[in-house]
Amino acid sequence: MGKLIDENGIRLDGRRWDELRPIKIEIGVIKNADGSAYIEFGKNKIIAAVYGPREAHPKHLALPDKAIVRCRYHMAPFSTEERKSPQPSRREIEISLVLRRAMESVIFLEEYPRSIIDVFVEVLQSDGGSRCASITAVSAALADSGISMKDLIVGCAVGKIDGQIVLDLNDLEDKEGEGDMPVAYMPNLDKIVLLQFDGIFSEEEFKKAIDLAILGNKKVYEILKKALIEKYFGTVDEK
Amino acid sequence: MGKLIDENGIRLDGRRWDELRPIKIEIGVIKNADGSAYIEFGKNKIIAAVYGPREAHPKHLALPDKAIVRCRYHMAPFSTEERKSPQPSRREIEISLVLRRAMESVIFLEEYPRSIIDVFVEVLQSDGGSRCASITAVSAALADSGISMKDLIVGCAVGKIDGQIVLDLNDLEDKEGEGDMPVAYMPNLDKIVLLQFDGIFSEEEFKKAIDLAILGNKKVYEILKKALIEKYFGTVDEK
Amino acid sequence: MGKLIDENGIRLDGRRWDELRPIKIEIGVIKNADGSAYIEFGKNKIIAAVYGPREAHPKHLALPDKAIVRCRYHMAPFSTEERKSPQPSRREIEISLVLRRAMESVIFLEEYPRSIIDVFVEVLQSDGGSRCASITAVSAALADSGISMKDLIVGCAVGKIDGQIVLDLNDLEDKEGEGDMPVAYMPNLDKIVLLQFDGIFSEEEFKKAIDLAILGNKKVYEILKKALIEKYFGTVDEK
Amino acid sequence: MSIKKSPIIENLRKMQMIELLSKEKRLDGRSLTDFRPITIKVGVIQKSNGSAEVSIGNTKVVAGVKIETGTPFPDTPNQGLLVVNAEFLPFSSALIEPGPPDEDAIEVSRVVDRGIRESQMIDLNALVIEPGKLVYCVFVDISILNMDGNIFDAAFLSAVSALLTTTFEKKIVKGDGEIEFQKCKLPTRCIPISVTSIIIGDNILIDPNEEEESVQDSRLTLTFNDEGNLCAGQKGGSMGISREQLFKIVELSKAKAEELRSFVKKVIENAQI
Amino acid sequence: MSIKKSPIIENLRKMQMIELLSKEKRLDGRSLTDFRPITIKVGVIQKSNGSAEVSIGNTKVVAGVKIETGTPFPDTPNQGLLVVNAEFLPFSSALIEPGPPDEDAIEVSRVVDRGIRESQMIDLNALVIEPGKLVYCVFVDISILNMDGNIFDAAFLSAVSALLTTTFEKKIVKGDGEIEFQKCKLPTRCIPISVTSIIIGDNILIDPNEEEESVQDSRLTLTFNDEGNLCAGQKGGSMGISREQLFKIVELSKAKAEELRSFVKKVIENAQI
Amino acid sequence: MSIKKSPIIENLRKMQMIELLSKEKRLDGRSLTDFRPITIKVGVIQKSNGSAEVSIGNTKVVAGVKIETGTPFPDTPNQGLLVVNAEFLPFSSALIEPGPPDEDAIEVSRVVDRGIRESQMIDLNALVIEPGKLVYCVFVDISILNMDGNIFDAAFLSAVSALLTTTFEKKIVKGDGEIEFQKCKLPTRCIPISVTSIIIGDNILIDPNEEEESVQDSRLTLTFNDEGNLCAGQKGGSMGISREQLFKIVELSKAKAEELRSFVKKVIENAQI
Repeated sequence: MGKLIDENGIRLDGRRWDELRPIKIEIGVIKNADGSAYIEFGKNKIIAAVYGPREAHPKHLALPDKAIVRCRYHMAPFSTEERKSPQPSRREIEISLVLRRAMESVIFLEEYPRSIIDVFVEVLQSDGGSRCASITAVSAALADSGISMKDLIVGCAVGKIDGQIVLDLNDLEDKEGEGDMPVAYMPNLDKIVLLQFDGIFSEEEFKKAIDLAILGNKKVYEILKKALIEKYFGTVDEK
Repeated sequence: MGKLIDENGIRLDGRRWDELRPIKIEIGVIKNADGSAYIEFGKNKIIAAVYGPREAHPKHLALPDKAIVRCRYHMAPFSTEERKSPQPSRREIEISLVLRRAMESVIFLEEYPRSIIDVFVEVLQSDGGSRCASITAVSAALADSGISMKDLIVGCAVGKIDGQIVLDLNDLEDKEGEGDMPVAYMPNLDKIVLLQFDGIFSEEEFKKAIDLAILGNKKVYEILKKALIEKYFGTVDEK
Repeated sequence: MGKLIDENGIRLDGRRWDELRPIKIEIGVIKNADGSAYIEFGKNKIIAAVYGPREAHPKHLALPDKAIVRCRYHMAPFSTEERKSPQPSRREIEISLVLRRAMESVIFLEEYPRSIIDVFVEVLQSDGGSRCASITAVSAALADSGISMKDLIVGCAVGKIDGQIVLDLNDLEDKEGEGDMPVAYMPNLDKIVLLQFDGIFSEEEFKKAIDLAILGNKKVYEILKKALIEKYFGTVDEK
Repeated sequence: MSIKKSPIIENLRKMQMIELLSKEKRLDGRSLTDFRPITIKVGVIQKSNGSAEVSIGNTKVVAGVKIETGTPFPDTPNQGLLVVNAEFLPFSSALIEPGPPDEDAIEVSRVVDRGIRESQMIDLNALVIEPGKLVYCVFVDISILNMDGNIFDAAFLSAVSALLTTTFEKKIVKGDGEIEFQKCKLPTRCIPISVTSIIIGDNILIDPNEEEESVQDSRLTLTFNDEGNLCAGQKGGSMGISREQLFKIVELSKAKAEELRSFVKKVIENAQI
Repeated sequence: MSIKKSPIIENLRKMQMIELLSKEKRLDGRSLTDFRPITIKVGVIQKSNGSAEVSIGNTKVVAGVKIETGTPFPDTPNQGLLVVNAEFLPFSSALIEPGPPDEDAIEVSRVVDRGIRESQMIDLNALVIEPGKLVYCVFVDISILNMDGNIFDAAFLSAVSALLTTTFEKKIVKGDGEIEFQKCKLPTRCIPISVTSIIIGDNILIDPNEEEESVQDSRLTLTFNDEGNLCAGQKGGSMGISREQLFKIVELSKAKAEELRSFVKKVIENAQI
Repeated sequence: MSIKKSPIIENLRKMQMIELLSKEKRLDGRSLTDFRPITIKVGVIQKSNGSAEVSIGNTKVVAGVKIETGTPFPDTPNQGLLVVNAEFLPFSSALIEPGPPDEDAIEVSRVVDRGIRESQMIDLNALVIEPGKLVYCVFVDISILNMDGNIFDAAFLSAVSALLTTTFEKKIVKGDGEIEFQKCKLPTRCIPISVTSIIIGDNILIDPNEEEESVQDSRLTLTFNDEGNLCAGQKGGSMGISREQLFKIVELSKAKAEELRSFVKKVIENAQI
């Protein structure tokens, strides 16, 4: 019996190994943006918004045959346990980069030559798995903006705690656990578009983790789909 | 009897409630500039200088129908009691902004499309009321440059010390007093173009303060006019 | 008898007053660059590389009648006794400036209108006289790039230790000595293109120092010539 | 941001706005002195010590308070610290570029800071742990989520609401030297309220939206304390303002501040911190 | 750097590359899983505590280690510090501009950092002088001298080789309170190795050169510890990757990491630090 | 600034200048070795510890000295600190842009710093309060108000004049441990003087104005101490200089430095600090 999973296989926050934290997605939260979404993923509270495609400015940035994607992932100073300096950290710069790459993999960039698509993510409150929650929010915001995409992207981490591969680490599990692996996924094209990890994984564990991440991502996808349908076609439920 | 005004209504530096500190204005002190002025206002020693109207550079800053005004208010490292870091502080950035706005209100911007007017203020020694002294110097520098203006602008603060509304706070009165209110004014158009304040003012006190500021500004205006006339038309007095 | 020169006139590292430290020059060490060179000069280990002439970018930098030279002298964080912050220091900025000026004196800039020539120097390990070693490496890199030059430039410091003018100070002599004078020289045009010094020199000492620097620079020139000839025409010696 | 070309408002629309103003009406149907609908949600960021999300019409901001320990300024050894910082998030408007705070963000920070500081809302003297050595530092960070005019009042309301609902773990040194942490409310003394108006021609409009601000002559932000006294003010805009207009704005704003204060009080009471 | 126009590879050359790939061949004659020739020289910077110059084909980097003293993080009072920093020197490619580290340099730093940290290569617990107060700080600075693809593995190899040959003057407090400095090797526990592959179409290419990277679909950098377990990974590139491709890359890379580790071991043994 | 297009001097004017030079005359009527009129006003900034405004022709600078306490460098525990900083104020020339100090401002700072430091003008050993812990730090800030050539000498003169008239409140710990503050002069030992010349063709011009600098081949700034020894030097300009020219400049400058020193002495004596 480990310290993060009890003898019945229950994690400290009451989840089983393959359970996600509660997720809530709201579309169209930033009036001025061309597309936007708000996600709560565990204690993560994140807004993503999109401007564009718009004319590249300064112009020398523009590419003749496709759009450029710019991405800023940023954490509000009050989003973390200790106040975070407003200046972008190296971590935020790296996450901006991996989010941008994921977006480049899914947008039909060739449809928007000489343009820029700006993607802005603000983490109002952070918890484990914030980059995965962010990518899901960005994907929702892109869908909301009407930009052509090959698929949606969803994100969800897996990890290793008490020697076991489990889905969707929270902050404590991320900190105390043995490994964390954020994965973003295009569910219809069945491709992984973001993958990072640290911690020790045997080859078997790695494979198990990837399969669990895909499983988790499919669940996230259902929630995202539901939010988009609710927004655009309405539903029985009150939102 | 308060600590800043004695029983005879005399302030620590010997002034009455409606008296200005000594003011000295010199026009044309920076040879290379298109217009310049030096002001001593109490212990304030400030140079303002203007370059322009000149071609906007980089060009994308230019407006098709009017000039852009840029303004930098900066304090020399040796201008304050403690050495000031040469990097612009948030206070300097804010004052640059309010000075710029005041200038935009008085210049005939439409006469200079696609141009930039650069206004630079350097505080060599600071005392209470430096932004008001600065605006007077800038106005003098603009006049010296020949740029078309609707009026002159003069500046002069009022404040509250020992519960009384008085004109033109010095450093100590600003620090120890109950309120400070820098006001800049176009004397011929009879309009207030800069107004900021902090400290507690009742509605009545506020009105009294504004009226006193206008009074003070009219006095500053006379001094500014005299300096400009001296410069351009000569006078009996030796300068 | 001083602390840096013994009674036989021998310096702490075994050299006489007019002896250089060992020098090794290798041409063409950076594959991607248009020209490059590596120099070991005492314990200095320095790479210089050149890109250009290439189109000026941004274009407003370009001059209609000649090339612009840009220069960055930078020290690796591990190049010094104490780790050096990667941000450029004021010293690095000044050396970049004096290196650039030296280069401007020797390149036929008029042959490359509207172009930029970028010169980058990285000090992997620093010792006394690093700016002189750098200039020699830059000159070699420029020669390697095929850019038209009026002459080569070589660099070599002189200094004053134990009251005596000596050639080519090492780190300790620079630190403990009474004066340091980096000199760069065009050997065929017989002109000094870089000169800086600090420390106390009488007029006589100054003249002696300059003459010694010229002598030293002529020795460095022989070594540089040999390295270039080896590179471009091959030699009997194994490199 | 400020020296960029401002978005072109179609001339027609502007003429319509000015025509309506002559009848004391606004494009969105408000009277000249009406605020747009205001919502305040407190406690939205659980990891902060206090927080509030405020909407005024489509303008939306969120403020979070963090309380940490720090060193007091040498000249105020017996006072805690207050740091106010505002950021226009890059998605708040099509015109914002990411980057360090520009002059507009700095102006918002400083105007909010002065209103809170000059009203003596926070009892900074109660935030000292060891005089001259260790004090509590109150960080108020304001993120502007969506811009549709009157950022000043939205920012101010969010800061005030967040501060009014701020709690923190206070270090108590007991008689026997034992240290205990005790959850406390931030010691506040009043509810300062800022009210922003603009002038267009002869008209005074309270709570301008972005379209209105784009044709403003002047802007004025006034902050009032509980007694109805002014405690901070800031003129904006690039036109002069007459003494008479100024005094009229003071009267209007004072009344408006009272209304807003009652609203904030109700929100805070319901929040039951 | 990243959002610049990538250098145009002539279409012909690219078609040739892809045609060759269908025969499992590469333009430079290598098989898909071959590394280019690797050279490692250690001890190249005498003023550093450890250093290594690494070439993989025309890609060339140098890493230097400096050990200084510093304050530990409050939450790890019993651990020394590791700081990894990479810079693309401006002469390393025609496309690099001088300036503070951009996102690509930061990514290299962070991927190398994670590989070293997660493999627990350095025994940070052995680098404490006074718990909570004074520890050794291990700075690994990586200068990229020439870019021709696969910067990640070159940077990682240089960092690891430099660390394996790092020595420093350790402060020893003796029983009688006397202080002595003693030259020590940096305490290391394993030799982590990173292996980078790219995917072009259905092909997996290990150790891509720049030309190959310029047409890559995806990139994957995997780091392995001595036991062959994965300890860090980073996907790059702007295309998705399938589960099957991913698993195949893991297998290929694991084998490759073994080979590289043997090579590094030999180099270090010969270096006789 | 440096890589901007230099202001175009009409060719005619330049030809005229060169023709005049052949007769050893200058456009402004000076002989080749004349300085323009120099004025030095000390004590102009009362809030500083020392200050001086210096004009050389139309070139105008002001220097202010501030003395504060700080920590000495670890390798010079028994020395106070000297920090020299120059700024080209944006109104000093139409070509200056506001911003952090560029390479030209840094060069001025460093050349002035070396001249003061190497001449040992300031007795830094007398500025120690507690060895290794607390020393006085002498900040010399130089603001360039108007540029018309020979910034170096104007900056140097202003710094030296400000330092020679600097006073500060020195902390004295008395025998009984009581602390007293006593107004002291900054301990100085000599009056270093810098002299700047330029070379145009075969001519050496002392104290060049901006027009002359714009066609210079080389520039040379030499600093001399009281004994007439050189203590710092800096070549500028983008052309080589011959050994013979160099030696001639040294002779000329040495004589000129003597003259200037007498002038400075007189100014300081009259100032009666």
